[in-house]
Amino acid sequence: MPDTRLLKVQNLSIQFPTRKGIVHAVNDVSWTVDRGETLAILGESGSGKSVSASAVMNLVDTPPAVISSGQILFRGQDLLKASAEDRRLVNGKSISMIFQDPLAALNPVYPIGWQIAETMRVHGIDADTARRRAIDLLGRVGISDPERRARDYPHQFSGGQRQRIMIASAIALQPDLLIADEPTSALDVTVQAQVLDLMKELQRDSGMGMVIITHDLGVVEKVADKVVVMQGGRIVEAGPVAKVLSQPSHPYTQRLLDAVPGRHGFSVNEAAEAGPTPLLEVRNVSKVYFGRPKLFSSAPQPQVKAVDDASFKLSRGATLGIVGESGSGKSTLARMLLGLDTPTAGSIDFDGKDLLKLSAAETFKVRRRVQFVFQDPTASLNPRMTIQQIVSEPWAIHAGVLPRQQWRERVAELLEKVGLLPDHAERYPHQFSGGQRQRIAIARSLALQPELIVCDEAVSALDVSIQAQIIDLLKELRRDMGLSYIFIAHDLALVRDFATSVIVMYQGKIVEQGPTEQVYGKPQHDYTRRLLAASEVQPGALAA
Amino acid sequence: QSGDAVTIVLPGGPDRLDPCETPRSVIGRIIKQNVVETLVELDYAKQTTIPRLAESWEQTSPTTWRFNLRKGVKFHDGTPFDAASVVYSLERTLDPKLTCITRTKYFGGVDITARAIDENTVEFMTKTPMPILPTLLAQLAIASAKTPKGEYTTEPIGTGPYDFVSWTQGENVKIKRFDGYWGEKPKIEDATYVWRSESSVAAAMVETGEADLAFSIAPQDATNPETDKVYPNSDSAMFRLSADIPPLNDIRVRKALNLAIDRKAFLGSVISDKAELATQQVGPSVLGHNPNLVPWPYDPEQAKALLAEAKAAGVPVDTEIRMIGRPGMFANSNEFVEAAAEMLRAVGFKIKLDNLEMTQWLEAANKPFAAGRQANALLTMHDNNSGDAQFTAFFKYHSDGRQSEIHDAKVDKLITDAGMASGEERAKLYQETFRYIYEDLVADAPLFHMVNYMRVGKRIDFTPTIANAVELQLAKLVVKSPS
Amino acid sequence: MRSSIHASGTAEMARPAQATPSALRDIVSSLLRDKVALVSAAFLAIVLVCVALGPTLLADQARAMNLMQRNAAPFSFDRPWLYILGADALGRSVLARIIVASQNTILIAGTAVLTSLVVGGALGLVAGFKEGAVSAILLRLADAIMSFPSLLLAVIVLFVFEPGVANVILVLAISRVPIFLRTVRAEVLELKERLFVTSARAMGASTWRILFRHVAPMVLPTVINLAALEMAFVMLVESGLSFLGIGIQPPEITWGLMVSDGRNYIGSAWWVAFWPGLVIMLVTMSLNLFSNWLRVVTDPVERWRLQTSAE
Amino acid sequence: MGNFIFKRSLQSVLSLALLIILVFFLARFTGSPADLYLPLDATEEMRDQFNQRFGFDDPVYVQFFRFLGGLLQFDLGESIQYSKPAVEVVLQAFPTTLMLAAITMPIVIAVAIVTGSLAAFRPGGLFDRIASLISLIGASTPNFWVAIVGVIVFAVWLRVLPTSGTGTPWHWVLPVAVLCLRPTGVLVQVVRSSMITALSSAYVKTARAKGVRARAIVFVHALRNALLPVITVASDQAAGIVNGAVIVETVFGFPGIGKLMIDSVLLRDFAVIQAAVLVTALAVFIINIVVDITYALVDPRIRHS
Ligand SMILES: Nc1ncnc2c1ncn2[C@@H]1O[C@H](COP(=O)(O)OP(=O)(O)OP(=O)(O)O)[C@@H](O)[C@H]1O
Ligand SMILES: Nc1ncnc2c1ncn2[C@@H]1O[C@H](COP(=O)(O)OP(=O)(O)OP(=O)(O)O)[C@@H](O)[C@H]1O
Ligand SMILES: [Mg+2]
Ligand SMILES: [Mg+2]
Ligand code: NI
Repeated sequence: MPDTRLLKVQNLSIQFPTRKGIVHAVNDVSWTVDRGETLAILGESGSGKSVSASAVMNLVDTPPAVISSGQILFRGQDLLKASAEDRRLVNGKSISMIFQDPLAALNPVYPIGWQIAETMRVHGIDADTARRRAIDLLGRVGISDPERRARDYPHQFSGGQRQRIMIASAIALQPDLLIADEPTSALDVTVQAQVLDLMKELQRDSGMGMVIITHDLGVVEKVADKVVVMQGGRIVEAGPVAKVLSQPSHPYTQRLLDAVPGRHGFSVNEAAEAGPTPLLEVRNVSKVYFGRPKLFSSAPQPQVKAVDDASFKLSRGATLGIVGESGSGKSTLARMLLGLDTPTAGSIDFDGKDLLKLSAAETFKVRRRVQFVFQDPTASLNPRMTIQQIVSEPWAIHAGVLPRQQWRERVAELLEKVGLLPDHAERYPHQFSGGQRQRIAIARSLALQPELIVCDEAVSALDVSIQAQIIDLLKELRRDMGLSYIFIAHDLALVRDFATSVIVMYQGKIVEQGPTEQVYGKPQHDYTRRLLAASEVQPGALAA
Repeated sequence: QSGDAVTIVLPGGPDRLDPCETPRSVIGRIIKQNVVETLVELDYAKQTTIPRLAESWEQTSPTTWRFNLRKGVKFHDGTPFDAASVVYSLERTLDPKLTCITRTKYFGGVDITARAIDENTVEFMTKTPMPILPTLLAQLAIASAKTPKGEYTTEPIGTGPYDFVSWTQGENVKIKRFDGYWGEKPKIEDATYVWRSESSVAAAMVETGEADLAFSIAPQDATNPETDKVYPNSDSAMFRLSADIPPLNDIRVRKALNLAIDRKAFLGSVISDKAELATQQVGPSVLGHNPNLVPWPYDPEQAKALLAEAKAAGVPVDTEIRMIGRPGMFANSNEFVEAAAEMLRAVGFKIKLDNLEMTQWLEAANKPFAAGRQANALLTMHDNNSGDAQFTAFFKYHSDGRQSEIHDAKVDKLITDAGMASGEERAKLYQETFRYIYEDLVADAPLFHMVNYMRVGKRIDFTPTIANAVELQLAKLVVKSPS
Repeated sequence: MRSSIHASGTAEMARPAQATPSALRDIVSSLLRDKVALVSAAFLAIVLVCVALGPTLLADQARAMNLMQRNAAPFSFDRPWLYILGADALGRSVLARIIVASQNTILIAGTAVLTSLVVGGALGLVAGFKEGAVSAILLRLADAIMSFPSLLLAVIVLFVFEPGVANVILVLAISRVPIFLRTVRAEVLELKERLFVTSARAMGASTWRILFRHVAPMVLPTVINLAALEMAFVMLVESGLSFLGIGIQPPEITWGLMVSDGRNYIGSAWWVAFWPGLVIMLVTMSLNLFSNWLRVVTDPVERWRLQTSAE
Repeated sequence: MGNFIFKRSLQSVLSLALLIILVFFLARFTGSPADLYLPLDATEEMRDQFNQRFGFDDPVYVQFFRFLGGLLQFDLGESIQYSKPAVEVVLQAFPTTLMLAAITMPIVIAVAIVTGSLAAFRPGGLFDRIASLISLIGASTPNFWVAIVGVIVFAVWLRVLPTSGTGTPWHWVLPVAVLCLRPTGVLVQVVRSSMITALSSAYVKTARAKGVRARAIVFVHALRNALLPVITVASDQAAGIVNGAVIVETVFGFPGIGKLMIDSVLLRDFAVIQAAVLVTALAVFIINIVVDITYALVDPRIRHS
């Protein structure tokens, strides 16, 4: 009797042999999805969610990985035994996947419109139709001016926009099964809602099955029918959404639910009293990107005003949360604060000195005091360096901070602080999960004990329990060492919990700013109100 | 009736095709006696001169010669060959604006003028007596008066049996039979000249029938006795010794050096077995060659003894001697110097080998010699295809000679006297010069009179001679009837 | 500071029973696993032994002429074993000469390639990383070198300096700098846009550190590969310089010189040019296969190929 | 873009000028041509005449200004060897060279890209092993050896091709084959090396997830990312051929610029050296400008920075 299930994963186990022993990434995992059904995979960062999903797509390379047992039955056919050509025909058409790390997953040298259309062309749609559909899809995932932007390249998009490009490409052929690995981790709530609605609509129309891997319980609640919870490569709990979320039986699930920001009310974050000079003062900063310069043409280039006339101050010990629409210029602003991009106009003062006018030596000193976590953790780690080398690099750069003998010990300490094992120091970045890489980047940013850390979606790929622990760590450092943060995030509850003041950005402009309480309590701008409404952030609202 | 066509492979291509440059083999082999002719032709075998464009000549005074020209001869451009054109050709050749090899090599300090007596008679006048003027004139190609003066031409117009057709730089030169030729009409109608510096490729071209005749292929490529013919090429190889500089200023050391080289061993190995051991700078076909000199034997023991003797007499025989070669001087010349250096080392010489590029080699070969130079043994290859020792003796051995390493009053006098003399007397004086240099002075280390291999295709019947060093008269090729 | 967070999100790891192998053992074992690399390494080791000992052991045999044995054919067993590969135009043992020549050859080609790699590579890093004038000047200089006739360069060096081995190396190195410069630069242009380079910059890393710690290791595989191929080229070109009187002169020998000496005998005694040519080829091949292995062991993403035995 | 080309051309002109100045002055360090062209026993007077005729009797800087003056009228002086304008001599030889390059490079690039990419697809696999072996043999075999053996085998033994010379297309077969050998061998290795890196990137996984055919993954997705070093090395090879394929020219009697250049250096025919350098450098500079434009075409990140 053929199995009628759309997808059935049975007793799947996957190992990675490494120099230090065998990593059991996925251990005896089983789950099923039916047509029109949505399965959410929740779980600890590094618990094997992405690896098991990749196995469905035949993207786990064996070797080096070993799939030691299990079956993946798609409509009764074992995909692990299918021929390469059969697999290819399934991929993209019947099953498609949204990857966790959209920057790396997009080909840097092709325009994104081409890349979206490719999925369709590969499966037999003529190039012209494919192109038109790609533009249409871009519009539907909320990229404005899709006609023009289809010709842009991945590096010209914001993190959230890339994520949406991945989504557009995955749903292009209305697959029977969509596997989405953290599809909304970089999206603000309004865009997130739009994207999730789009996926639901597809599901309604075509009976698409969905596997959605996420750390966001709000998303789970909104779209999933059933849920499995993973920890350490195993499934620890499974069941219908309502049941699991309301009556968690496994301690990990309980801890997870407990850690949702705002669940226990928000901590009140005293803004440290403003000193005579703020630590950071941004005055009328703007950044204009030029569109693609046409070869052999001198026509004026299209411009993108990524940041438009932004001004704000940050005092010592304070945390400035930046929220806003995806693509509204948050990362661009962060890059300018770090001196990685020069503003088209305006000035940035750090500790009373204009960043743009510093000498090389002064810049070097400032860099020691300001650290960062980028939105794309994978790409920000050198693939040829071990974690030990990556985390200790700041000390190598800034000689004299820490004697070399202590590096090993201190790296171990930092890794433990972010929830990794000292043993991990010998591994390379590609051997980690998305969340783990993000934590490595956080550990690195703490190495120098800086005065300011710019966090761009620093915890967005972490499950809430680890997220909570990291936030606790950051808070502790703020209290003990007077650290300041610029905290860019899409999770409004988290920002409310952590930030002392908030900036709201919309289409490159700062539309609202003020102390956290004030912005959340009495939003002035229309966009802020919409944002808050969409997020339904009310204390304790989720668990109800 | 259509005649035959031949293709001839030369080792190098011409850079210009000027009649005043025919003594250079790259040019002479194509146009000399084919396109342009001379008044007089050399007969190497008999060491005499024979008439060509001149029917006869006589010496009317020690400094004047009168030549009677052949009548009814026409240049390819239709203009008649006459006394005026001879005068014109001489003047053009001697024009200091050009560096014609005929002038620089043969009419050097000669100071010669010509005068048309009548249409078919020319008189040549020299400042000093010039007993070998006919020999000299064998080098002067007569070109049409349409050939511009003061600049080189690439389109030679002569009286020869062949008319110049075209020259494609780097590719080929074509000539075709001239129907208005005064003499016997040659069999071959068209000739194409191409050039390949790679001897094996040149040989292959004849073997595959792409070409009919290949000049000078390397001995190791001359593997087929049926087609590969050897001919003396008037080149003589020699080590010139810096006889002024210790330790080579000692005659015992020079003798030792001569005794240490096993010349015979090279024949049939590195050098063709048809080459001859040399005793002097000119070959047997040259007037003045001394046939009585005996080649040095190979006697390393005696060489060692001589060196020991010299050493005992205080000669610094351990001083390093620089052996100077030049790549591609003759086939396998690199191997030759390498081996010769080893032979000298074996008897106790201290040799440093330098293979120099042409310019540097010339700096080492020519005066003024570098101040404070090292003792050296310089490999040279000298060709004398004029048939007279004069073009060798002076500049190689006279105190004022550009390449002379010796300054011996007796040698100087012998050379000057010989230059004035003619006939038997001339030959005798030159022979004595070479004997004296070889036996009494041991001025240098003569090596070989070289030969070339020519590969002649199966269609062609031809036996090369020493004349082919600088010319190839197509009229002498016989195409076998296809059978 | 407390360390309150429990280690989480980490998959179970089964530790092997025995102690973790040392890095060196690791490399040795992965070399043993790759047979091709192992053979290459062994061959290179033999060459190095020849380089070290060849001239002391066989110098006399390599110079001993015997015109009777001229161009003696290889594999003839009635001659001494040294003549197993035949004899050259002067009747010298080809085998002995190959062994003795290894020293000069490797010295010259190795130093020349290494020099141009280091100089060209370093300048390429700079040219790729620094925009504007510096880069433009370096690149246009490279262009100029590329179109400067190398023979003229050789002749100039010959006239201006004393001929000698150092000058051969100089000429060869100079003429091969552009290829390394331009290759490295092209890679850097792309690499410097990567986020981890930006990260290092944001941490305050000096340009020097970024170039050598982050960028260079990524460029190295391609460059090493190229260098191994350049070795063959340089070995052959070097012999051309000998004929100008610059550099190696007999009785010193190099493989390149042996190959060119044999040029005239290809039709009649193929072995004179063939064996040294073969050795050049084998060395190039070994270097390449070995560098391919090296690139795999030094690339963490690829390394598994050599570590997990294919079970 | 136009701006870029303008700026690059300006730079190139400057470095071309530098090159020419270097060649001009350095070449005159290498000894006087008089001895080479005059017979061994030439007199001092003849040498003076010779030097006067070619202007070598003037101080070098005077010669240089005369050269510059001529350059403006596209007159690069007179060849001593050929006693005609150097430009004419060079321009007669250059087309053959360009033709050789134009035939050779496309073959080299096409073969190398296909072979190298397929080898990189399964590193260590059978195809990779064979392709690597053959390409390494190609990259390290002496050109003249292949050329002469080629003549012996194909022209003398098999009699299927002409030995040498120009004329029919058949005459081009052996020279082009010989000329392709080393560049192809080198390029295969470069393609392979940089393709291995590209093929292990995350976007290749994405392409697999989309169901893209293996062929398209290799030749569309990975290849373009791997192309930068390939273009660079290929341009170096092309420049090498444009500067003269000496071996091929000498063995096969192809009247190209390489042999001309060597002869001119050895014969100190300064005018021809200068003209040849000028022409080849111009070609090399154009190649390099095209290469830089290609970089930007291939990789948008380079275009934007
Ligand atoms: N190539 C590899 N070599 C060794 N270990 C690996 C490799 N790839 C993944 N792992 C390990 O496998 C485990 C599962 O990784 P996976 O990416 O599936 O985690 P995840 O559940 O998706 O986590 P996250 O939410 O952080 O993305 C992790 O502990 C990771 O360290
Ligand atoms: N190199 C570039 N060229 C052109 N446009 C760019 C470039 N980089 C970013 N942009 C555009 O600038 C805008 C701001 O991008 P930015 O990355 O700052 O957004 P963001 O607020 O961080 O968004 P997200 O939350 O999605 O990460 C976006 O519309 C983006 O498309
Ligand atoms: Mg994951
Ligand atoms: Mg962003
Ligand atoms: Ni989230």
